[in-house]
Amino acid sequence: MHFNLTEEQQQFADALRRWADKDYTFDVRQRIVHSASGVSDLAWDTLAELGMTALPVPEAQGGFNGDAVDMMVVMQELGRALVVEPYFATVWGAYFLKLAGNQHHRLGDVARGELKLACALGEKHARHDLCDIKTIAAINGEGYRIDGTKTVVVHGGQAGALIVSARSAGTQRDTHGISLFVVPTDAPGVALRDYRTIDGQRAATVQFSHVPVPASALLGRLGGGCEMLDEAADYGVSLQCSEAVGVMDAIFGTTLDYLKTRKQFGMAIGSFQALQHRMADMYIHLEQARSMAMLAAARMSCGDADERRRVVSAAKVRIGQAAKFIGQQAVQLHGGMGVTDELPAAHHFKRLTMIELTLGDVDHHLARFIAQRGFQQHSV
Amino acid sequence: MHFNLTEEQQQFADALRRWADKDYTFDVRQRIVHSASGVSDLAWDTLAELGMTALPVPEAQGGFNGDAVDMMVVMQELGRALVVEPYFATVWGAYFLKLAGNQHHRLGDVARGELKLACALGEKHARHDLCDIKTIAAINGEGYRIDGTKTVVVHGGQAGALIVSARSAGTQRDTHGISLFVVPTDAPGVALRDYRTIDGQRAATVQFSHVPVPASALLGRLGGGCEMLDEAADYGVSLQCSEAVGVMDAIFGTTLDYLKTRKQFGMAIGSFQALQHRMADMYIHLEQARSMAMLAAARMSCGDADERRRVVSAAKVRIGQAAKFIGQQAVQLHGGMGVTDELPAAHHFKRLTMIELTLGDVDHHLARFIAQRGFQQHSV
Amino acid sequence: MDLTYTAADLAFRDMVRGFIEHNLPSDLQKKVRNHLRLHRQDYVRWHQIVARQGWAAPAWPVEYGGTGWSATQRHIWEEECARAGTPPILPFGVNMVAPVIMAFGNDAQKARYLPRILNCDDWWCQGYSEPGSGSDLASLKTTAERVGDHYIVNGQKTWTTLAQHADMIFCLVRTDSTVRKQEGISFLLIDMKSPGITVRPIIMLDEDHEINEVFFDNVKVPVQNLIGQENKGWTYAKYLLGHERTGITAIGRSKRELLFLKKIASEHYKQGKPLLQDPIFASKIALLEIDMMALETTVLRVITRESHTPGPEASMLKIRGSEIQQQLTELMIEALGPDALPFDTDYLEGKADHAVTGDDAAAPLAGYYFNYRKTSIYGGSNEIQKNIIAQMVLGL
Amino acid sequence: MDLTYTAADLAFRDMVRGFIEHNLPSDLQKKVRNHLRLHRQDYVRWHQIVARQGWAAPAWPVEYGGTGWSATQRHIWEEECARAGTPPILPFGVNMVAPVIMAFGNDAQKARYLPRILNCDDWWCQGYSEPGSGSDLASLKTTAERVGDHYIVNGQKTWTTLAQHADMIFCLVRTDSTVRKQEGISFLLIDMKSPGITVRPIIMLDEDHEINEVFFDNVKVPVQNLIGQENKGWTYAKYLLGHERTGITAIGRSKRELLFLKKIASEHYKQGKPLLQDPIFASKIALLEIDMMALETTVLRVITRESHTPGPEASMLKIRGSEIQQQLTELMIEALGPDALPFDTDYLEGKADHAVTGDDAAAPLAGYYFNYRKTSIYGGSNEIQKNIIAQMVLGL
Repeated sequence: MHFNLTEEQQQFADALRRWADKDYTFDVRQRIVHSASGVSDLAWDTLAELGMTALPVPEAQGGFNGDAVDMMVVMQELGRALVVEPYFATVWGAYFLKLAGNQHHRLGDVARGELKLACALGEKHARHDLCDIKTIAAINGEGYRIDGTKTVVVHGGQAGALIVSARSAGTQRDTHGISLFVVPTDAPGVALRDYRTIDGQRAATVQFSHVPVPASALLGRLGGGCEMLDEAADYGVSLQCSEAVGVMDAIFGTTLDYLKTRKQFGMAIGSFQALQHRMADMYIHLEQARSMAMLAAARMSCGDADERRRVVSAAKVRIGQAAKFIGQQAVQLHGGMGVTDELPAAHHFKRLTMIELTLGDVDHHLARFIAQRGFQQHSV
Repeated sequence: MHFNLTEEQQQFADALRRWADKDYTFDVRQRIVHSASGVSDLAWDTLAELGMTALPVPEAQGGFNGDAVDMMVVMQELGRALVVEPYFATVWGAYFLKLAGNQHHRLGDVARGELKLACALGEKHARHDLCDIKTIAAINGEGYRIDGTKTVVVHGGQAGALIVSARSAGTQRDTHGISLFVVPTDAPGVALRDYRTIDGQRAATVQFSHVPVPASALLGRLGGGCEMLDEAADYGVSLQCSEAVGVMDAIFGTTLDYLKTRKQFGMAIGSFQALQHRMADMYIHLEQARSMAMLAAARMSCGDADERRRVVSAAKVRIGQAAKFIGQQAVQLHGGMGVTDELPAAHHFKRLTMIELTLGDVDHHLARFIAQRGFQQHSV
Repeated sequence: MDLTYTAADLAFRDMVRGFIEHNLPSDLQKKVRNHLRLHRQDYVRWHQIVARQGWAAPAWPVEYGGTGWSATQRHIWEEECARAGTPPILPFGVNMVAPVIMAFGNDAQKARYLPRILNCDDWWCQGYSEPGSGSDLASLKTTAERVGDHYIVNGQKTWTTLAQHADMIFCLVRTDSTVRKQEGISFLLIDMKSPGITVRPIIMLDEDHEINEVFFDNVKVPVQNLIGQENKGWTYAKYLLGHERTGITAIGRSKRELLFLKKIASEHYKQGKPLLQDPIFASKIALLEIDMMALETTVLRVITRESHTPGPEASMLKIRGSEIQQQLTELMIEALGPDALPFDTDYLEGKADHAVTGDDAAAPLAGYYFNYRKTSIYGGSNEIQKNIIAQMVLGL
Repeated sequence: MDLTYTAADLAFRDMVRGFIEHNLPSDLQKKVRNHLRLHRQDYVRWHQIVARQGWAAPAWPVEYGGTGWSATQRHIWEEECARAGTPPILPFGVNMVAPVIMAFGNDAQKARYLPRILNCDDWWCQGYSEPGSGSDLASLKTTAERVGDHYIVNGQKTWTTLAQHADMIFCLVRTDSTVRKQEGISFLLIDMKSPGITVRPIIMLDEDHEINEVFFDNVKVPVQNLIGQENKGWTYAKYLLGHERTGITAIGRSKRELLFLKKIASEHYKQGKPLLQDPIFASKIALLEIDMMALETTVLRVITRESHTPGPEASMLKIRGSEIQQQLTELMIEALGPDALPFDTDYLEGKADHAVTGDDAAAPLAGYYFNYRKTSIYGGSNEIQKNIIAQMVLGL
């Protein structure tokens, strides 16, 4: 048992850190956020050049076959720098394609940075429940026809193709009868309405009106999408946990600096015991969160689905708590400056808050943790 | 609208405070707790002389017809001094007799201090649910025959008569079919096992084996005990809330004194900002708790059962939170001394904790609050 | 102890409730209830409707245009305004500079400013904070040098709420730097149109423009704009801090927002059930509702006692009031889940009729949550309030 | 990163688990698992069973009787002991005075004391705290005056855990009061049977006798009982504080107690359903279980790194470990509800076979809750730990 990174992992981290410090500074990031497209082609190309798009793709499709621990290292750095490029959406989408096993050319495109993906899974009123689906996939000749509306599809407007969940059987909240498809965003009948999110990203409402898709677009087994959703959601959560740790690292660091430099009543505010203890509490939250991100990444590939679900949900819970405490307190400790748009801390706080509200919040994952086998067990 | 006490209420409070300061000091109280009987006849007689046993009894039965606000004043003082006499049990029992309306002679005995009561309501496995009853009251000639076991009957061993809930119809958790009786503790078939409680009081397991009771022992309507239980429980809760405020007042005061006198690193520990803020948090809890105890006492007699339930449960919730915070932090701020048997603070803490665990804890009353009409209402 | 309103109080409540129902423009009410951004004219419009009724400054002495209402009646009025969803009567004129002018201003100042404040002819803002002086207000650096009939003001104020709309600013300025920091401060009224004043927006983390930096570059201020005596400004500022501040709890507004939260929670789901029926989410709402009952009762305890100005306990009310406001917004976005993400400033500013997602109720809430982190920072941070409780109430 | 045990580690785990299964007396196990009070002989009995196996001091150098186990193996051993419910090997000898003797004692001291510690021939207690010196340890006042071949010790120690059983006490004493308070302290070993020593029980709030005051009235201590140099005792005490302290989290024990809590929660009801199935109570347990996963992983991060002694992060482990232990007991009594009230010291002391109520599982729990408030106070209060984090880790 050990917690060390490999040399390659450390190199990836260092490369990303150097790039962000030089070319993806806070000012650059703010310009990208307020630009018309909300993303940067240049940044994307650089990420591809650094091997980031190839990292999660299997070697057979030109990738480096990186696992969740490799991705942890990357996501922490992207979180630290508040990168708003459609990287997470693409990597998450690629995981569905990997699980499906029949999308080699698309994975190759992803590896080369030529295809961006987004996951069109959520629906209005479903909130955190990915299996609460009204979108319909009807049989249509050899293929299918999709009708429905997906909401808050992060980076949907920037993607070349979408992972779409739809109901091929069953009723709205059944776990059976869910099927997954990959659908190009320029397919006839796909309408996207792109908008900003409050944490500086992009998302879209995606409407599917009689969208015809071929049989080859089906990911996995017809009607068997629920398990794939479950595993892929865990992968996504694990990545978001790592991103959150990067964000917390950054906001913790700037807050600590602020406490050491900001003076009130003639002394650094960091000399006030009440603030010292607050900062100690933040430190403890951060380290507990870091442990859980590591554990979740490690358990993603442990081969035991029960254990994976249990640990990933636990991680999202613990990190959600840490994110709320650290985010709110970092802003509080910055005083008036903390509630302005001018400081990175405010943007770290916004991103942390939105991570908590996506892919299942604390209560969602707490309920999932409780529902796993083993929670009810109490033989001493 | 005003929050002032009447002159009489203030006189009751002052009389109790003088008595406790002089004759029911911490040392005296500890001797009583560790005595064989666990209570003091002398203290009881004094309470009766001071009019405390007459206070809640209707004038027609020789009492002062005091309402919940009058009792609030008394219970706060008894809480402050950690009085372990069977006063609350008796007053609570008397409330049942008042509601029943057919127990005039017993109420007269209570007023004169000649009859102590206890409420034998709870059963093993029922936890906080007073309507979860296995004890049976079967028809027995003109009267009834009671069989069953009541647990943690506070001051059951010191009482002359018990208020007993039993099932005359229905199954274990039905709200209908519950009947209430008053049963002398020396009735044939009543077996009490008396023991100490960890907060210095007495309680008993009470077993009823074929206990015959006459028709006149029935309180209220046969099978209609649930509503009476509900109202009387609110009365009991309101009194316990007031007691808890008295306890918190006392422990808050001694903790504040300790912070001002105890020195570490050459200065009073109350000069450390982290402890100052903790104390400020305790102060806020205390004042919020005080407000809720007042509101609950005032609403006990407002004539609107919905409003009474809502406010009394809210008070138990808010006071439960305050009691836990203030109790735990008072001990923490006392350092090592706080966890010894020697300081009153430890005993205040124990009493606060046990108040929270009786007559419904925070979660019980939170669920009850949510279940009341009005919670689901949201027209803006 | 009698915790019910008298019949007279209830009649008063019905009367003011009727006034609001008949006079509050529905477009303003809709903006307030739906958390849209208010513009200058929105504030002024409501203020002047109330002023025409003679109620714009209920707490003022009757001679200056107050109502003569009891503290309970003022509480009822505030509660009814909050319940209906009126725009606020901004405090900078009515509650902040006016009491200082009444107590320490001369007759000319009273005659000039008080009627204009009452009718909202002047929009006032507050020039206290400076970049270097957050909680340590007395360390301010903006100077006012007496030159003939004028002061020449130089320096910078910050966190100046809605200064972009302001006609006047009341400032603490340093008129003597040779003495203890509290003793060289004066209280000046300054026309915002004076040459040399520059207002720079500070954009909040929800991209709203509600605060500013105000720069003073050799701004000439007539000496008749000095309140009271030179170098006594700190005394006047402290007088203000001690003034009636139970309104700071915003309990009335929070009660309206609780209903809004419940509405949101009845329209968003967990495991197929509305959140309002989910035991865990309902518990969070209920705990907050109970906290609000406790706070409201505490406020009533303060305002119904004979000297109905809270002393240092105002700090407790501020802490609880701000925490409750923050928790309300926190539960709102928790109820939304992913629906909290979309951000549409056009809709918030009233430039679009509907939010880009079509969900008008949800659109403002994440911004509302982020913006309201300010409530535990402004008006003396909650940490400062705890210092005050420890020192002034507890004697630590 | 590889967060699984190696096959060798797993084999080691099976081996020690097997040893415990075969050697832990069932009456001891029952006492520990059911939270009954342990007597002197209970501790000694288990210690000597383990000592016969050669495992009583796994972390010691092999030359003194250590096992040579890796940090991971030592963690596994502790975890297995906690899981099974063995009495603890008390730290005062093995983990506290022994490392000081090894590092700073002379050969005679090592030869005399270490084997007796290993075999629990001597029961040790710790004489650090004094009535006036809680968190400010260095302000201690007990004096040791050199007279010929002896020190004459006068003063008082307090919070001395299990001193009523002790054969020896290691003390910090003041040997020079003319210098800075840290510089006049010496480290003395004192025989508890020496004339002039009085032990007075301090009864805990659960009426248990586990701590004491120890009074020294002209106690003669031979100079050969001085560890290292006179006036260097503070250095030795600090060395000890920096010593391996991950065990302080008690995470293994907490894992066993979590199962106990779940058992209690499956046997107590809310609205007719076991608490373990109540969404709200289950959530509280789950949050705690998750906190324990996070803490356990954090402990593993510390012990598997090359220098596997935690530095100032030990403070974090102490804070989280103590809070979790307290929350476990808090949820236990919450699950009991009114069943927490009955108090039966005869049962707790083993003088009665069953509790007066017949509910043996419930009987010790309220006392356990109250007693465990100590965990956030002793070993450096959690406030002191936060000071340490702020200063040593964060540089504030």
